[in-house]
Amino acid sequence: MSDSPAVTAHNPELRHHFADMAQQKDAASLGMWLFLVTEIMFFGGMFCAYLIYRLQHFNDFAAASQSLDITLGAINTAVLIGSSLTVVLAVNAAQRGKRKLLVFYLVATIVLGCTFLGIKAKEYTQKFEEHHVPGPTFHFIPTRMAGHPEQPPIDERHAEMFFSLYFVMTGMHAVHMIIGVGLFSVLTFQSWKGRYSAGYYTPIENAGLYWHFVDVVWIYLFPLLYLISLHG
Amino acid sequence: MSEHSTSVGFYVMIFIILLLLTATTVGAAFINLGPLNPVIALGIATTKALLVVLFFMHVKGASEKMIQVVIMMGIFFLLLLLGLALADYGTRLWS
Amino acid sequence: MVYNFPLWPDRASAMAGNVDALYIFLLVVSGLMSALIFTLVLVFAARFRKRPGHEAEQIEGSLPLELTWSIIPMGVFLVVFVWGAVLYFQERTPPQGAMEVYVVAKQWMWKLEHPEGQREINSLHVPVGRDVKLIMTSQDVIHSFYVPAFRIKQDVLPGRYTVAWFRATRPGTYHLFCAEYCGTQHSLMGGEVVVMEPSQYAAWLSGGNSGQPLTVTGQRLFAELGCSTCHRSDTQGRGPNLVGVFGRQVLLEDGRTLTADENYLRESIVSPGSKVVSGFKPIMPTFQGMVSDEQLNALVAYVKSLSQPASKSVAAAGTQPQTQQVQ
Amino acid sequence: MATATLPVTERENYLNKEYGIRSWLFTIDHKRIALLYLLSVTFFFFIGGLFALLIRLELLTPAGDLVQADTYNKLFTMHGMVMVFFFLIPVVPATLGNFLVPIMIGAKDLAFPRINLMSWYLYVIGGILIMHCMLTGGVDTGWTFYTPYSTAFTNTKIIEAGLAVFVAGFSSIFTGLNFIVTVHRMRAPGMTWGRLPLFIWANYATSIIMILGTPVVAITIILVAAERLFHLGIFDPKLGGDPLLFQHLFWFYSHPAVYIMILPSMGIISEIITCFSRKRIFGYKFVALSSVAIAVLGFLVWAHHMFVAGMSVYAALIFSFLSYMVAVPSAIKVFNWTATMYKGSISYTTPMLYAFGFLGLFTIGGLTGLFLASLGIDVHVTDTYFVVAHFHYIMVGGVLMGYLGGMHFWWPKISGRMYPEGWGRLAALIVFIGFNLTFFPQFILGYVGMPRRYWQYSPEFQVLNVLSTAGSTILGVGYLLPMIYFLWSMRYGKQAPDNPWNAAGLEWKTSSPPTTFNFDETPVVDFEAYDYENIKDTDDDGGAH
Ligand code: HEA
Ligand code: HEA
Ligand code: HEC
Ligand code: CUA
Ligand SMILES: [Cu+2]
Repeated sequence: MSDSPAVTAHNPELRHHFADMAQQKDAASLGMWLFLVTEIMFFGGMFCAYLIYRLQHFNDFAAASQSLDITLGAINTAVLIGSSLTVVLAVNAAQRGKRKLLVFYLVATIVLGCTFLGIKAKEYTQKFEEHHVPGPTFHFIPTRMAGHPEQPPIDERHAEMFFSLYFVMTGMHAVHMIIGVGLFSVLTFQSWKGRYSAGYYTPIENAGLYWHFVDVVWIYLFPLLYLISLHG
Repeated sequence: MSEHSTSVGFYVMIFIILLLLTATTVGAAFINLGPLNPVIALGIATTKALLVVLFFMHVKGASEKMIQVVIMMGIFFLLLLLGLALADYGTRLWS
Repeated sequence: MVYNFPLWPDRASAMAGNVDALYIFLLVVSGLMSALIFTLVLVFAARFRKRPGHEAEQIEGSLPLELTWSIIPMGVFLVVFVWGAVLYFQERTPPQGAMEVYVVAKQWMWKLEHPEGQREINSLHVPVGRDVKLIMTSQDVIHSFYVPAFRIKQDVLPGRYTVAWFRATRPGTYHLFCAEYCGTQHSLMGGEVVVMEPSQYAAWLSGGNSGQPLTVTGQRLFAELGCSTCHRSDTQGRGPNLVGVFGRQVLLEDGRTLTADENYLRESIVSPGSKVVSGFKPIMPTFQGMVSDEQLNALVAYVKSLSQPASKSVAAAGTQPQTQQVQ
Repeated sequence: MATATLPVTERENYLNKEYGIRSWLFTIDHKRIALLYLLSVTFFFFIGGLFALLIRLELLTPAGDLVQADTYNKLFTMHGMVMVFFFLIPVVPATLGNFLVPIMIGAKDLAFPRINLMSWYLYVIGGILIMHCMLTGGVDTGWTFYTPYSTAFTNTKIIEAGLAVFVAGFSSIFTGLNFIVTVHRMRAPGMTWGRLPLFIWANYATSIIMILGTPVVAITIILVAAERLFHLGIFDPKLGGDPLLFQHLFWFYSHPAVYIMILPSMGIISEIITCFSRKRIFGYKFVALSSVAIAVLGFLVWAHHMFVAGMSVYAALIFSFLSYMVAVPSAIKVFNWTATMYKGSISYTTPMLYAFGFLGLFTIGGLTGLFLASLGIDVHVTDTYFVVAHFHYIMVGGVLMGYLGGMHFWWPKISGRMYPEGWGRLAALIVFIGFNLTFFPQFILGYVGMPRRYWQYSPEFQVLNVLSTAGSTILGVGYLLPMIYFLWSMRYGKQAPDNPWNAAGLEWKTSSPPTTFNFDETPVVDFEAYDYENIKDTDDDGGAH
């Protein structure tokens, strides 16, 4: 059944209040995009805070930023981009009605998503051990002081603020990843059961959009948090 | 409407470009270019984001205008938030 | 007006009249505008009421009319905007040579300190006719210094200075309110501003339990905290010479220039790394947490006094040699 | 529902199709969800109103003799929070909007009926949280949550209240999203953008604000909670942060939010004035597009709440200027409504009386907004009762009047019954008088210098405060009346015809109450909006005597 051509009029997935499948699909995709716009603004609030504080406390932020692990960050970027690829291939498989391929790519996405989260967890643990987690145990000695004795002393509070923003931003991003992994798990199960076909795969497509969006957020987080302050 | 079975090869190509850009941005970060560093990093990030949005999210080609309007609206209001907030912080020290 | 039933606030500062003038202008404009709209609505409602033999006449709209009632209000708005902005800049720019009172707000009281060292709580005595500049900070949450009779209000923030000023024009006692919600006793965090004839004020000054002038306290702290080891009044110190910094354009290491105001001095002491003066090494230690808000005020007052013409400032004259002594 | 026991018509409609609590709690019919919202929103209105009455009672005397200072602070905080987030923001879109948006554009339902139901559940969860929060101690920060008081000083239930607002916020995001998609994708054949009723335009513009603004306040709440729970330094100056950044982020949402409140009511007014003047709206395009203009420009002015907060004077200039620009589209609307009445055939039904009230009170509220937007004046009147009067004039005098007008206007459609017209007019009059008595004195109080959020005040302010308190009791009666006679009419009211007002608009072309899918067959629209030229009016004013 997965290969049956798109039936518009009597598709069992057609909801009562839509005229046809095309209208239903258009509505769903517009809805998804609007939701992504709300997500832009949601992350936007944090980007705004980060931007302003970085401009205000440039040195402290730079020093704190340099304690992040660029290698792990870069690997994670690659992992996430990879998962975006598997998602788009999953959508492609769904379009072509290839059930097994679809399931395969969905599982691959979940695996990559979990890898990302695993690496993130490792980074968090490192931060925890270095006492870079804001709170009473927070302690920060800039690493570069050794090479550059001329560097201004660091205001620890502002370094702490960098880590506050780091944790909130990557944390909210991770929450979105977790939600995404959950979503894909459900979709994998449903795909396995043969719910999606070339005639109806909107949920896969929309979950894909969501995942790509989360990827885009990371595409900005990575340079902003890890990269742009190396010479600060 | 979206009968756009873009080939698997095409997606893989985009993927490889994205990886290359990631490598570039990491590399560029280690060269001291002064104020250009953030500009380059954000420029590359925006290129990557565009690739994802246009090709992975199928905004190019398949989608209709409305989706593009929606995206532009999101970006516009984000810039508004950043811009007007900066209007305060940027001018606080003038006097 | 009935006693104790005021419909208009006292007008006791130089700004008050100006604010009232704009307010009255706005009252007249909006009065006319509302009158126009209410009359039209009522007249239409009466004249075109539904009755037998009367039928509605369809009218599509009219571009000229739309333009008229967009552009005319816009013009009025522009006038009000410019007028309000001019007032605001007057309200926000303290004149040179004002008497400076340091204000520290905390839940739920106002602590005020006169340049001569008098301290007051919840009341402020000022002479009539003299510009008074308030340099304010808070020890906890946001408060707001509000004297309705002067038409001034300014939020008072923790961690930085905000500034307000007024020139009292009529002797009397006026309300001082806290206008930004600050917790349980917000409504009790008030007091009074007592405006006195200059002679009375002088008497009050000499009468009270006067402490040391702020600048003197500041000078003492300047020595005690070791500031003077780096900041010397010649060019030999490891830090910049602080004589004359206040009010000057400062060139920073990262290329920005800014005017050294109270907030800049404060930040230079609390967080010296964030704005490094060009040509100096960032070696100044932070005094964050080592000085209280009052001590900070004293230090700032002292550094400022170094920039006042010697004749005007009592403290500065006596200071210079002493700074040299420390060297 | 009382109607459940007494079928209104012989025909099947959305009310009598199914019975039982489950048929309501699991319904995905937008009309039933609208009624669920109506119930819950009304509940919160009375909660908020109860707090208001206690506030006014306390302020009867200058001394703080009725309640403790802490209690008073919690009262106005909970009043503001309940009224803003749980009443005024959802009130029109989620009730009348939910009911009418699909019908007015000729759709069977909203685009995402299940998300619509989920919105209501989110609202209810938020409501339960806020009720729990109130019953176990409440919050005392003011509805604005200003830091660092909220993050480091108060020991009341910030997190829980924040969570409540957060959840309710998502409810409104999903409502907005649903509306936008519905308007774009579900219009009946022939229902072009140029033919949309102005109520739809207004809700569409509102939805834009909802989806763009609400997420920002959501993340701001998360940051506040994080700072409070984990001492993440973001806004607290002790931790190196800047409290003004909180204010920027908060007002980035909360200023546009005031347009979330007013725009749908403006939409209602356009419907009522055209109907009872028997006229096409004057300048359809201008009224429609001014809604969108307000929605967009509304995002540019947020920092006019911060003129004395310590921000840059130059930024203050920008924001003051832009505040005046956003007033222009409001002015356009007011003038167009007035012009619509010209040469009309005007009847004084209850909805029309509310529309008159709206025109007058919104104008006064808006004009005093211009005072506040003026930098020089705002320094004196900010955080005084002048501001309190300003926003009550718009929110109670404007939005609430519009809403009540709309409820009367569409009640026959919603319930299938007429409300008693005489009582309706009486209540409208009482509300108008009580309202002015309550809030007009507050303008004077504010300019004389009484700060807001004051538990005790200086004795010379008492006379005006007594007037205000007196007014609020009258106002309370005015609001109770419609409650009573609406309930009464569900059982005893005259049966409503399909189109009691001879009004234009698709909603009047279906039965009263409508069937589950609104129309027996999808309507085809071949007429302009407010086509009163071609609708014959009878001498019968619906239920009017
Ligand atoms: C629905 C709610 C609503 C609406 C629509 C508005 C509309 C406006 N508001 Fe208001 N406002 C609030 C709700 C609202 N406000 C609330 C809740 C607060 C306080 C929050 C808090 O601190 O708790 C507040 C506070 C507030 C402040 C901050 C005060 C302070 O704390 O210092 C300011 C300052 O600029 C302001 C301005 C305006 C302006 C310019 C408009 C304009 O949009 C008004 C436009 C309308 C008109 C102008 C009337 C019609 C026009 C004409 C008839 C034209 C003819 C006129 C002339 C030619 C003069 N408002
Ligand atoms: C939508 C918004 C809305 C609405 C409708 C109202 C309605 C009213 N408000 Fe409120 N108000 C706000 C929003 C609103 N308010 C906000 C945002 C604040 C700022 C809060 C802050 O500072 O943080 C505020 C603050 C505020 C204050 C200032 C408090 C202070 O600063 O110290 C006052 C004082 O008079 C007041 C009064 C009133 C009154 C008398 C009404 C009346 O219109 C209410 C009339 C309604 C009734 C009287 C209910 C009728 C019911 C009964 C009679 C039955 C009794 C109850 C049961 C059966 C359960 N409000
Ligand atoms: C170890 C030396 C040292 C000590 C001790 C020191 N400073 Fe400084 N200070 C500096 C240097 C170096 C600079 C210039 C670089 C900078 O701005 O950080 C400076 C800059 C300043 C400035 C800004 C001056 C300008 O020209 O803009 C002020 C104000 C200041 N210090 C005040 C103080 C005060 C008050 C104290 C004592 C509480 C103090 N300093 C203690 C070394 C010191
Ligand atoms: Cu201090 Cu209110
Ligand atoms: Cu506003």
